[in-house]
Amino acid sequence: MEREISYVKAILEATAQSMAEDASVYIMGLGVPDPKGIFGTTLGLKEQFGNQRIMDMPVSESAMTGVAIGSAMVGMRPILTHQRLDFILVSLDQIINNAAKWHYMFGGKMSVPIVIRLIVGRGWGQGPQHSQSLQSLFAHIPGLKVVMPFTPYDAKGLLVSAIRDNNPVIYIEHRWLHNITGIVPEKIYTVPLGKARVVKEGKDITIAASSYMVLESMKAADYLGKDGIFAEVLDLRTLQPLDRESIINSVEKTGRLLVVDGACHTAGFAAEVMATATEKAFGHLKVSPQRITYPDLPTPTSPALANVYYPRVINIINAVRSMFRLPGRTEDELGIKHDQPLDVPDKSFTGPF
Amino acid sequence: MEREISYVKAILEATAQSMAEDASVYIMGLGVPDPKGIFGTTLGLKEQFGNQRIMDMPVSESAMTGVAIGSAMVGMRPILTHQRLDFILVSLDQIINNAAKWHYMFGGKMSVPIVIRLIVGRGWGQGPQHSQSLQSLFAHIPGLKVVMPFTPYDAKGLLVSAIRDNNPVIYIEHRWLHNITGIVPEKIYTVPLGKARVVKEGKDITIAASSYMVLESMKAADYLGKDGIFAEVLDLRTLQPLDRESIINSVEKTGRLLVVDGACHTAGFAAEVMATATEKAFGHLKVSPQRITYPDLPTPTSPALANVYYPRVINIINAVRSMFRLPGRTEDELGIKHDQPLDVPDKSFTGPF
Amino acid sequence: MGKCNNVMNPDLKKKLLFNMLRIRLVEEAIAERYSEKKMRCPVHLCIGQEAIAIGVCAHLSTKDYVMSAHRSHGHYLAKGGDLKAMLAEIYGKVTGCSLGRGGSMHLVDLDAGFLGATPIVGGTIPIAVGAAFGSQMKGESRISVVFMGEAATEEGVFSESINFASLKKLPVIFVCENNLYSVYSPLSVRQSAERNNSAIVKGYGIYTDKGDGNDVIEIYQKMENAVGHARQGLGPAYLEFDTYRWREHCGPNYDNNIGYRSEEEYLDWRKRCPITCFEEILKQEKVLSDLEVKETVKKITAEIEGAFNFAVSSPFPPEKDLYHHLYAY
Amino acid sequence: MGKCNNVMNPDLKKKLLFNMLRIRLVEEAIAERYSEKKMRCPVHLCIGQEAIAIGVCAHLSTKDYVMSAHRSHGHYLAKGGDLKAMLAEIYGKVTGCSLGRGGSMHLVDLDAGFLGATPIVGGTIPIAVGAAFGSQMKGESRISVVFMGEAATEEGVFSESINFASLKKLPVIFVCENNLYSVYSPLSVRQSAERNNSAIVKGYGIYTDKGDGNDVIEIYQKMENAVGHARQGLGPAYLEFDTYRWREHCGPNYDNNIGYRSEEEYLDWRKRCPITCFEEILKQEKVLSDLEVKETVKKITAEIEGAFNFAVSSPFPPEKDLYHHLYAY
Ligand SMILES: Cc1ncc(C[n+]2csc(CCOP(=O)(O)OP(=O)(O)O)c2C)c(N)n1
Ligand SMILES: Cc1ncc(C[n+]2csc(CCOP(=O)(O)OP(=O)(O)O)c2C)c(N)n1
Ligand SMILES: [Mg+2]
Ligand SMILES: [Mg+2]
Repeated sequence: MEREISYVKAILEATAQSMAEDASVYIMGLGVPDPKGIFGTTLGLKEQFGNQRIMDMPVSESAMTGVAIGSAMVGMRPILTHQRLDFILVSLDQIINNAAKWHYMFGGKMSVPIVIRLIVGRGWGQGPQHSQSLQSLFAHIPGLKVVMPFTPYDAKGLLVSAIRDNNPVIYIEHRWLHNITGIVPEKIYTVPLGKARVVKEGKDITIAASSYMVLESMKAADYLGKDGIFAEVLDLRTLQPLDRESIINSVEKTGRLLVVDGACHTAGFAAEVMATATEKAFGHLKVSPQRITYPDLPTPTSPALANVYYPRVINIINAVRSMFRLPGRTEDELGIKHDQPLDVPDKSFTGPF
Repeated sequence: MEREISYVKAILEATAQSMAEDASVYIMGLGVPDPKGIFGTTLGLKEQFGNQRIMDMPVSESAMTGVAIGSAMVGMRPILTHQRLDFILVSLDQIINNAAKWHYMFGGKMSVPIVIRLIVGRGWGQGPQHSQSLQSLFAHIPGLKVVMPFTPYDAKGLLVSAIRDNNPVIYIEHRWLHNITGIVPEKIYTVPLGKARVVKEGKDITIAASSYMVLESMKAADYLGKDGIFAEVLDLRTLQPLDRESIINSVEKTGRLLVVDGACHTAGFAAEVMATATEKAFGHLKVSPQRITYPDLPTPTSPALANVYYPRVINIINAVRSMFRLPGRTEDELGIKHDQPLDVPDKSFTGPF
Repeated sequence: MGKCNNVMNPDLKKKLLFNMLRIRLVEEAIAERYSEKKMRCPVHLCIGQEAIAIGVCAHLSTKDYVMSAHRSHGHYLAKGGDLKAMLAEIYGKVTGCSLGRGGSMHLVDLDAGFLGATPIVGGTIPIAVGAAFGSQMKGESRISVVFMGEAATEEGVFSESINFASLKKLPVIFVCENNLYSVYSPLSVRQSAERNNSAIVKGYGIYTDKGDGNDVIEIYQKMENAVGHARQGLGPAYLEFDTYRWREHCGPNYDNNIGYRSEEEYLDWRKRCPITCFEEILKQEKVLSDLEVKETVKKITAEIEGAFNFAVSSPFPPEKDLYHHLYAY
Repeated sequence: MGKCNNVMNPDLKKKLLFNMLRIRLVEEAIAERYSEKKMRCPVHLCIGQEAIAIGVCAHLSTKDYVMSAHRSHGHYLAKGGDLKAMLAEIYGKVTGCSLGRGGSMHLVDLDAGFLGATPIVGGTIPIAVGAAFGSQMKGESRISVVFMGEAATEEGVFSESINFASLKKLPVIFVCENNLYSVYSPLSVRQSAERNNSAIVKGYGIYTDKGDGNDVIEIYQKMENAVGHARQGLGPAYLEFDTYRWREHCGPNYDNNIGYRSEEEYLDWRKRCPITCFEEILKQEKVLSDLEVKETVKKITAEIEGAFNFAVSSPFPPEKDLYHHLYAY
């Protein structure tokens, strides 16, 4: 019952179990059946389900997205993977003009049950074209669903839901979550799309985050707790449809909101969460909602710059502290140590990819 | 001095004058030299500047965007046009991965001075794939500049600035502004990128809008004024870089903010404006900022649905009224008449495109 | 005109003719009524190009899939799409094939195997390939056909789709209607004179053929070969047919006066009308009588009249419909 | 190996050899030091593929433009890119050619006419075409060359770029290095066996040629013809060369053990090493002595050592640099 597995294994298991229960599910993407198996998330599937359902493809993301859509329209349930989110940009026409709109624009006559798995790169010099976080773009397109699981439990449950869902679902993984572990039931199960989750209860401030930023927020909340500030950490999990109710409930309780979004600042998803809270819970706000995001810059490659580019725990702590009119603290003061370089998530990550 | 010309003519004049002053400027796009000349915005240029600089192109938007970028890198200043914003989606990789990042990711060694003109369709059944407003997507990409002129004066001045700017500029026109007229100086002049403008002063509430929505907001402000509510209408003009100062100044003065954005709701640009105001002017806010947007739906074709899809003056009026805790009014009560169908901007617009 | 037509069943020939005629009459009726401003959406009429839709679809059953782009009325009708639902769609009515959300540029009729048409150039090409791929995975024996204008071959997704179809030997047939223009832009500003689509597509290992797009018999025969090829599991085919759009790119009018093409060119092509030329031949062959034509026109006209009445008298979608079908459940 | 090499100037031959050798030694030095974890960015080494960069760039002056993709070290160096700035870039230093913002996948050297390399597959192809186009508009007489892997020909933008280059008869040369794999994916899962890039590209009206990518003389000669063609204003060319990447797709190691390709295949290609084979020939021809090779290796090694020292000892960009160069002024 209390089995712990990695995020990667959780994705693999969700895929395998979904494919076992539904013969119409197939997965395709560059390198899906290769020896690395998309960072391990597709390893062994080929042996279990064969080359037809576990397939590589030409480096033609645009057409292959259309192929996925067309096959979904006639009854298949494709999972399309991209090893970096950045590669999806060549196929946005198919996603935005077709996948997202097909059901609506043809009056509900057809549906497009596809899952597109995107991996956000970070660290080890992934640089400007291999580490973009464009969740806000997808969340702005009506007809798409957008999920960003943080725990292995959710990685599995949300992927199963995404595969069973009759709509195009953008499923965004963060490379730095791949190796984290957590309790994951062995049986197939679902986590509903469109529901946020309070991952840590608190009464003083709501920290709303998604994906890898939830981890950073939880660490920050721990430190804050030591100083008597009890933060509630809300894992958004799904950006579209957004669980506005959970945001509002939490903010009504705490009266404060910090949004931590792993993406560039302007017109990022953090703004949506802030707007939702002010629109609906204005009377409960004790101070101005704030956000922590990446700067409005492409991701630089050099670790010297990337380390400044990405906000970290200390930035979250100090943003919260300033909302309580408390002076900023340093990492040293708080005893925050970095036992490995800032451009890797853990020791297992040694590049180059 | 007081010459009035249309928005279309203003664009045409800005283009012609920029081409006359700088031999490196050229314009390309589907139909640029054709008899319709991009709704008249390129008519006569071919005769003046020749086929080389006024050029048609293959229906290959992705490569042609790359071609524009490459030519800009070696000293040209291309203007690329798309008759509908929706067509740009096939070329987003070139815009996001290359044009936006080139200067930054190569350490400032090269620049990409291109202008991409996009026309937002509306009305006469343009439907789901011919009337998208995706300004929020572009505004989220660091390295791009995004302008949305409302007046003919700004259409000319901002286009001249965009052409002279050394960065990729997304210049978004709204089809329903093409025929409006206004005072436009004959000489070449610039309107600076990155500056909003108060188009109507007021003390009670700030209505921040862009492009066609400024027109709707001004009409609403007129009606509101009759009932003693004096709205300040702020034309954002540039979304990226955003003139946050003007937003904050106005909100500090009025204490209220309604954002009117012609785009879908979730993660739309309205959220950014709201977030900016609450972040920086929270203490001045008397009520919760609100927004008017399109619903999170693809644009339907049938006028019966499109007429409900697009918010109009009465919606703005009532949103403001509710912020003053005043009851809603009907169009009839206010004497708002529609002397032509709601799916056309004026009598000159008779479809089909 | 196709040489082998003597050996063809006269009933089939008449069917081809009358089906072309039906498309023509529908399109002309739309053109005529467009100025009433009740059809409030862009329309791309296929008058002059009817033979391709008919010659191609003659080989397909309702089980087979067809997709198209912006100029799709003919393809929809040739595949057996419901005329009433199409006209109601153009009128923006709730009885339209897409419940009024799509208009002329978004036709669909699943019962007829018409999987959809959308106006982003090239957009449906990979989707049709995907339908063929899904169908192949499911072990079905359907053919998928995608119609496109020649400009769609300039979009990169066309080449990508051709490559994948060839790789998987998919039963998909790409039908290109080369009408020389993309909106008002002639081929000369978009493709070099040396470009040869057949050679390009053959380079991907795909069966290709091309012919006269105004000769329904030639089209019928070339499609017969292509379909045979695909049904035997030998893979995709690419067919390109030369033809000409008579009216303006978008809308009901003629536009030879505005300068992008000449009246002579238009008249030249008009002389080669796919319908009247074929009608002449059938009459010469004594397969067809004036009376038959007259009666058929009458029948079709009545059908069209009825369909327009249906469309015009149908209700608009109610306001609350706006919010339906964002997501599938 | 190229038949006509007897007629070629021996100094030129040696230059070609030594230039290949220099790339090889640089790449091997990177591979060797990569495990120190100081080069903290993905690297795509071109060991085994050096001949193409050298044979092609031998015909270009600094005025001509070159662009490339993820596997660009060889192209950058062959075009005359600054070695120090490249290594500093890989080390993330402010003295790097992109000030440290780009790393191995974003090289540039404007003085050398190397306009840039980026890792989105196919991404730089239209940009190189655009550089040629801009250059043509300005009345200059430069050639633009874009290097790409064979997988890039699967991206739609490749076909679109070829079409436009042909339409405008641009002086651009597309050089495809076909090393059989895209990451770990063999050609067989990406292209049908019947696919023939030369035929495809010829179908667009473009001059094409192909050859042995491990034979620098053959490459040199084929490029000579292509460049001549382009410089005469006859338009673009597409050259495809077969070759093989020796090490893993990304990173410093060998990976023939992981299962996507066989050790035999690798050894077979290794036997055809573009450098040692050519060295053998030159020695047989008595054009080259062991001593010369030894001395050259020594010289190059010293240069590389110096460049690494430069890179390692250079400072990282200061924090505030992060905010520079978002916009150009
Ligand atoms: C991606 C994209 N670019 C541009 C357009 C505008 N457009 C609509 S129809 C059309 C012409 C297409 O020509 P062709 O494919 O030859 O079809 P035809 O109209 O001649 O039947 C164009 C360019 C579009 N709809 N989609
Ligand atoms: C659009 C896009 N899709 C996928 C990738 C991932 N990717 C990086 S290198 C590469 C292989 C490309 O193969 P090829 O062009 O043959 O070059 P090679 O690595 O063999 O030199 C791929 C698929 C990418 N960078 N960009
Ligand atoms: Mg055409
Ligand atoms: Mg390769």
